[in-house]
Amino acid sequence: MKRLSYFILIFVLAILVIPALAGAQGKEAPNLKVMADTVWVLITATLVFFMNAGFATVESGLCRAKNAVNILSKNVIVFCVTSLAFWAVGFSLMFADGNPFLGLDGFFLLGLDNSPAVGEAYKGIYSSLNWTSVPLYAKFFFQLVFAGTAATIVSGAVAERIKYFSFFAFSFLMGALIYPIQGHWIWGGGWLSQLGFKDFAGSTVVHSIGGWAALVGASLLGPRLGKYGSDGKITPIPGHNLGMATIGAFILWIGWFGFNGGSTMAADPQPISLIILNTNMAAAAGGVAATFASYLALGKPDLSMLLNGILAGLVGITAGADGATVPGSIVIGLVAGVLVVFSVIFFDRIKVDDPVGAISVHLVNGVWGTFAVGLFHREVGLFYGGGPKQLLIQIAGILAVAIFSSLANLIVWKIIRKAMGLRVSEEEEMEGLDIGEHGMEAYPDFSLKL
Amino acid sequence: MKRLSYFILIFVLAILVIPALAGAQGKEAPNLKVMADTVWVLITATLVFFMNAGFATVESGLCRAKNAVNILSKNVIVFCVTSLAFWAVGFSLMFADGNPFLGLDGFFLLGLDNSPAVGEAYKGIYSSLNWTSVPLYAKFFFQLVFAGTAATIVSGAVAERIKYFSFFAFSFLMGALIYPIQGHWIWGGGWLSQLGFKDFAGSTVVHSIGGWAALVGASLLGPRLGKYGSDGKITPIPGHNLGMATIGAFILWIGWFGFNGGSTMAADPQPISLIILNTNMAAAAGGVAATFASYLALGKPDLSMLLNGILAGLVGITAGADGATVPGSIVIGLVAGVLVVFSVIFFDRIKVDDPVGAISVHLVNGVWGTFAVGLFHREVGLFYGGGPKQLLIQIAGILAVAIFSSLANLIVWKIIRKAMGLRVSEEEEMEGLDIGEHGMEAYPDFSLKL
Amino acid sequence: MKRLSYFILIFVLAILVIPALAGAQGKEAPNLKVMADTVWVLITATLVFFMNAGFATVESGLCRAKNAVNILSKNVIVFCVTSLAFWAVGFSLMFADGNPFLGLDGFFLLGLDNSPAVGEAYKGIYSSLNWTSVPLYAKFFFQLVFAGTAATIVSGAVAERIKYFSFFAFSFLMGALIYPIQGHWIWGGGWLSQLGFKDFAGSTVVHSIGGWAALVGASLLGPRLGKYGSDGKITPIPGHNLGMATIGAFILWIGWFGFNGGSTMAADPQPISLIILNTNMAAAAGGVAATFASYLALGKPDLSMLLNGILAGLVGITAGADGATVPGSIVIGLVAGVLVVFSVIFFDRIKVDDPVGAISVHLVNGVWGTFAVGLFHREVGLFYGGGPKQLLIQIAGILAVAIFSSLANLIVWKIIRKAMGLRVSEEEEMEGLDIGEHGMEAYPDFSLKL
Amino acid sequence: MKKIEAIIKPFKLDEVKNALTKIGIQGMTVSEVRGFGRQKGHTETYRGTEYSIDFLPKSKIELIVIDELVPQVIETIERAAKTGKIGDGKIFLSPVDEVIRIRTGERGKEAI
Amino acid sequence: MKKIEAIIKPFKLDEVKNALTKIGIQGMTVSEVRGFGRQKGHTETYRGTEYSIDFLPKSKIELIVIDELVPQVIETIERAAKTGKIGDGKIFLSPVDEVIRIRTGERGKEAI
Amino acid sequence: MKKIEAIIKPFKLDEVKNALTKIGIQGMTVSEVRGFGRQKGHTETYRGTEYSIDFLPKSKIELIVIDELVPQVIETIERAAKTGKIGDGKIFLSPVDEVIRIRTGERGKEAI
Ligand SMILES: Nc1ncnc2c1ncn2[C@@H]1O[C@H](COP(=O)(O)OP(=O)(O)O)[C@@H](O)[C@H]1O
Ligand SMILES: Nc1ncnc2c1ncn2[C@@H]1O[C@H](COP(=O)(O)OP(=O)(O)O)[C@@H](O)[C@H]1O
Ligand SMILES: Nc1ncnc2c1ncn2[C@@H]1O[C@H](COP(=O)(O)OP(=O)(O)O)[C@@H](O)[C@H]1O
Repeated sequence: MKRLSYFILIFVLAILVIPALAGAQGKEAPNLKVMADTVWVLITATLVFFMNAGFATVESGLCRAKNAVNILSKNVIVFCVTSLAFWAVGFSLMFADGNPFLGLDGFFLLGLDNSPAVGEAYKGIYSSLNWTSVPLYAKFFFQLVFAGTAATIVSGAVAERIKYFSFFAFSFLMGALIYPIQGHWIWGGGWLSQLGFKDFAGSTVVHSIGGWAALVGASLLGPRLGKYGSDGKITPIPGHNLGMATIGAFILWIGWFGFNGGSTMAADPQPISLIILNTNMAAAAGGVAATFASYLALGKPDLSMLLNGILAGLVGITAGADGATVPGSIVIGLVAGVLVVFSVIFFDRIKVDDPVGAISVHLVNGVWGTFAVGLFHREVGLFYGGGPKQLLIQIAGILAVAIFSSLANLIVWKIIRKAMGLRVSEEEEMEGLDIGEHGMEAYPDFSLKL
Repeated sequence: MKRLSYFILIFVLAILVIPALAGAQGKEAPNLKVMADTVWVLITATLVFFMNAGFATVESGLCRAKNAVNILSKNVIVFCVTSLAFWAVGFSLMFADGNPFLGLDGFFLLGLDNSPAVGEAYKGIYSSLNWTSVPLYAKFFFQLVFAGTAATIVSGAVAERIKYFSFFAFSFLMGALIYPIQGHWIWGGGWLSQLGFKDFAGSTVVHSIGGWAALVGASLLGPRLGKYGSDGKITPIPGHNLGMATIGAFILWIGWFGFNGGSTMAADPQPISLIILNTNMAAAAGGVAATFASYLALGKPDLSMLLNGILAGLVGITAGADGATVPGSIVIGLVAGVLVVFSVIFFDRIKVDDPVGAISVHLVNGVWGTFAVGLFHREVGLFYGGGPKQLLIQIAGILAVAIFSSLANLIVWKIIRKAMGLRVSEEEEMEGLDIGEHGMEAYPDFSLKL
Repeated sequence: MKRLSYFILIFVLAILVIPALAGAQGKEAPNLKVMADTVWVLITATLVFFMNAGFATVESGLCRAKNAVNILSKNVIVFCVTSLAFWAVGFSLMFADGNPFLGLDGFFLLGLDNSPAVGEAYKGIYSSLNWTSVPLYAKFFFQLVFAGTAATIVSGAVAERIKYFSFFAFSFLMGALIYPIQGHWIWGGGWLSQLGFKDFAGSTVVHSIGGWAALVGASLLGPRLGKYGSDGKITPIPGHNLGMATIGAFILWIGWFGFNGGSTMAADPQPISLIILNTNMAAAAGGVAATFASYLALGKPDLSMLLNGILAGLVGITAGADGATVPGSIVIGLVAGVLVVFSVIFFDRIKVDDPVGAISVHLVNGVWGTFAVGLFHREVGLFYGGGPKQLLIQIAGILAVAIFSSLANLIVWKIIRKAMGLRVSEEEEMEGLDIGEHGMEAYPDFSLKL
Repeated sequence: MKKIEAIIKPFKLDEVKNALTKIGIQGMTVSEVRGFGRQKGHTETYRGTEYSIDFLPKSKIELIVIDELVPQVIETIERAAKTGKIGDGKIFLSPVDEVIRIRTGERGKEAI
Repeated sequence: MKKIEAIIKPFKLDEVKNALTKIGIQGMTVSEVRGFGRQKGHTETYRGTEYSIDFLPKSKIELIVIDELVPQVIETIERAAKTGKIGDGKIFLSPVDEVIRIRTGERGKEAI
Repeated sequence: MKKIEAIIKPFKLDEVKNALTKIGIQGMTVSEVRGFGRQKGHTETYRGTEYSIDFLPKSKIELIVIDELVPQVIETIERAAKTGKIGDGKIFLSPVDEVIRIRTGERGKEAI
């Protein structure tokens, strides 16, 4: 708590001493391309923002009623916290000029910038974003909703047992440090981008990075009470509201049109049409594949797997939505839909308890999507005669993020564990975190089976 | 199941042998009108896509808790399946060059096309869409979300008793054949369009066609167990979650702004403003009319009727949203709101069991909306001095679709019944399809009354 | 009821005698700025429309299960009714030429108008909107969704005890008279706007005006049965579904991007980017502040307070989203988040029973946001060297609205009370309004604790 | 006076209620319960793991009747609730010492 | 020892609980039930068809008391639960042979 | 025959059920109840006002057994349900006159 109050304090101070900048940017004659691009970027950013509602509903729907308030609270606060963290620190570390490993300027969004000027005309310190002709605040907002997504991925994997304020602290550090540093390597002009690593809309940057944090967090926390019997038997803990989970999956799906479609940061007709179509086809293919995979492997078509399959397809196409063909996207989605089913089963077997499948969806398919660029990119992909070079670069990027993420998350989670503890008491977990952490119930008028 | 695996197989093969096409379309200097049109079409398509979430929530909300997983699964998978079916076959049958009855070229979206070139400049095989200046993939995606809507309409009417994979198969055939063939007649340059039939955004193409499939399906399936007593008494089966149903109606309403607004496939300021306003006013009028109709006829303002009234107004204005005036739209909506109430009661009386009112909303008001064009079109409508000609053409179209749809659906449903069966066992129906078809419950933490 | 039928009658007559106008506006050569502006306005209006779903879910989630159908019905019908009322009367009173107190022309949207012509080129009777280059119908639709918001705010504060048709009648009068008259003063070229009063997107016009109506309504109705013991003890009445409430808060948040972002009614890149970012940062800050305020003051982080904190931040930034800097917006949000927590407690203490916190969110923070313009406006704000002048003007506006609103609402609510009664019977309230007013249950399959 | 408790299949509730009403029963109390018995539950699968649901939804009817009515009531419930398939449920009979109607304070037979 | 079961109107639950606490009762168990009785249910309409809901929500209180307390407890429940309107509910009294407190293994009066 | 009612902590239900199955019990009926007892409820806060929730969720197991089994069943429940912390719950024993299996019409011991 002290640590947090301290951050808050700094914020408030920062705010009070900061001069008024916003008005500085003068009014120009209407540049119609800039208008169209900005409309596109802001609307797609709004769609990405909406994914927060999708995560909140998917995750709370797939957990138990007694923890619903807690999960919802986490999914709401995580974006609030990331907004402040990414504004204060993250955006600069990620996109400001600096070295191949870190941006080092323009904190609190106060760096020099003459956007929407582009290319040579751009004069400012966020040069890694000088290719898009939208105002700085539009760039920031679009990047912010991505940072929020990376942070919120973690929430589901650590659900039903993590302390509320520990998660709050982690969210802050995720948005301020872990996400932006690695983001800098890939999207901020850092060493991986110089190497030629391709990750169009963030299969690695957003989803794998979020997924690694989820994996480390879930492993350190250990499984929920009662999930694994002493005899090693797995006791499923069914989600309490599959209607909410389904609403959430649809919201994520539409959010993804913004996620991938907006990542051009320009309203270029041909690319955005292709990207949105690819996104849709991979999702659809993922859903169909997961249905059949769960039908064949498990006997019945599991709705939660169908939803996970769609999300897996979406994560899988994210890195290559601009480079894949439509049939290629369908194949990427089909593989993702099968992968996610077996990945969920796999992590359950090795006793990493991930209530909502976040690791299988975001990490496993984030890796798959990044890898798939090396296969399916219609210019440099192996299957299209591009040779193995891109594939090797993709693997390098995957490994780099794997190593850094594991370490960084281990350190950060352990510090938080030391400072504030990670897991609620057994009693609280049994009674439900809603009463323990928040003193309230999600469904007080309903008779529940506990 | 075999049939399905077979289709899947063909897909996968098709995908692997298809050359990379997507990149073929070169990069042009930014054409600002194309930019604005594409942004408009993609965003409105995204709104239409969102209607899937609306259908899922309205339909599951108006059914029982024990079937919620099944209904949600159906509403999710139907769009996945339609995506693949419409990509492989449907779009070509509907929009490719061919004869007045069928398009016959360019399957798997592989036909020649130089969009966004328009009119004379257009060189390609999807000439029926050569009037809109957006890239092919944007055209396809916009049309795909419409096909998905037609298919998903059926889901509600056959709910709580149809086998999951039988519905899966029907969805495929709806998206691949039934919808696109008739769509070709009206929107694909076929014989009805040559006759002068007007259906701006699809009161007939989407809603009536979906509604006919729903009517035939619901009739063949027969009513749910317990709905009609041996003495002919109707036992209402109330929906289990009116909160979800309401969320769904709102989502459908906003989706409709995309549905009608985007059907210009161009960001023309005057028309899109009028269309969106007309859409809203008809919906509002439908809601008010249904409230009073249910209040006066039934004694109390029934929320499910209010929601149906809004949807009825939306379906009703769909054909004429471009041609009606604002007051005209209000009248169309008022009539729709009254119609839907009495239609729901009527179908209940004749023992066609439609748990969510899909037939009354989509078929009855699809017909009404199509008919209303002949009355309210501000150039050719009867009430605006246009004489009866348009009205007669509209009636011709309504009848043509009625005849073809009845037959086609009868055949398709019967084939599926033969091949895989249509209805779950009595025991499964009583216990709920969630356990029978999916082996899971929607609300495992809640005490339910069964 | 009679009164209402009467209004309906007038509508229908109006509709039938109205000549077809819509087609009058000819087709021009594509003006690309008008295209972009119209796309922006229509899409942001759609987002604002979506707020209806947000209000419906927040409000029903924060009330009891036995009243859910009633609250949902109110939140659906209120927008239907406002659509008709604002079309027939409200828009004219608000935006048509007239005197400083009232617009007096162009009812039923039938006034002369040559939009999208702007400035001098504009010839028409809605001159107060001659600054935006979009078609009249786009202007109307955007303003309509704002009017709907003002009306729907009331719903939550009077929930769980008001008669359905009395609320229906109030909604009509709100959309036809109370909202537009005061709106004219500020946005329709009336006396407050001439004075220099600044309310960019409606902290006062929409939120305070809605909030005053809520305060007067809730006070006249009195608290819900059982809320305050005879000994003055407060018995909390917890909301029945915090999942729905959270979905609602997210929907409102994204709706607000349209609310503030669209209020430029033009797709100007710099302003809309700043506005949307400011909106987001104030919301995030409000959420964080409310979390800590409720944690420190009440012991635990209350989810309903977190949600209210976000909404408070959004209401707070509404008046100044164009004029504040990013850090300024954060401060405005932080204050709002703290304010709302203590305001909720305050109104509870003085026994104004507001089940959802509408008064604290919309009225208190509407006032705060309006006031904050005088402090934080980067040109004329006190903190930015602008002196106290603007602040005094803001206070004048706040007071004017306070006085007029109190009186107008008192009169209107009392007339309705006289004519149709305001509150349901004690028995009905105890059993729940769903059965009493609508004859149905929201969750018939679930075992409820009553 | 006796208390008759019947655990039955939920979808038989309406039929049983109607049958009881027909023989003149004017009051009963029903609750949702979960039954464990010879009728095995079903298997559900959740995210790849099968598990068995041992408890099945049942409805419990409780009614207090005067001694004379006991055989008729039991027979009526038996007939209406029977499907002949496993899991039809049980009827338990137990003694009751006194019954009071809260509204009037009546006791004994009058209170039923 | 006796078991007292009271079926009451749900909104009276808190009042009854408080009244019982005041006379020294330290334990009871409550469940949500549905009652069928002389108090008729209400009519609901759903999509054009009326139907009657015969079962009304009630709360059932069960408590075990020593024989000496029976009259006082009954009287307390009667007083607190009574509105005088139809549907106030019933109290049933029945014998109990033994009570055991799981935590300590105590039996009989000690266990109540 | 006797009726054994046990009010236990909900998370102990599976353990108790398994223990009972092990000693050969083949049937029981369970319901969700709310308990008021020495174990105090918890305080919740809602929008600035604290309030106490006096009723805690409990599970109630009802089972009818033949007289000879009573001690063993009680002992089994006691063992499986015990945590030693307050609120572990109670077991009530009461007489039953008759049991009928609806499916077959069997009565008495055969019907259990
Ligand atoms: N000994 C018992 N005590 C209490 N309830 C029982 C007992 N045996 C069965 N039941 C209840 O009766 C229901 C039906 O019993 P079951 O053995 O499944 O079938 P059947 O009634 O056909 O013998 C069970 O689900 C359970 O609720
Ligand atoms: N014979 C009975 N056996 C069990 N429960 C009964 C019996 N009669 C009434 N009840 C319960 O008591 C409740 C109230 O009874 P009712 O006849 O409606 O009114 P009153 O208590 O005023 O006579 C019913 O809803 C039902 O739950
Ligand atoms: N006299 C009683 N009659 C009925 N139920 C009781 C009685 N006393 C306790 N209970 C039930 O037993 C549960 C546990 O009792 P409690 O006094 O909290 O702890 P313990 O069982 O450890 O003594 C209570 O929640 C209540 O459901």
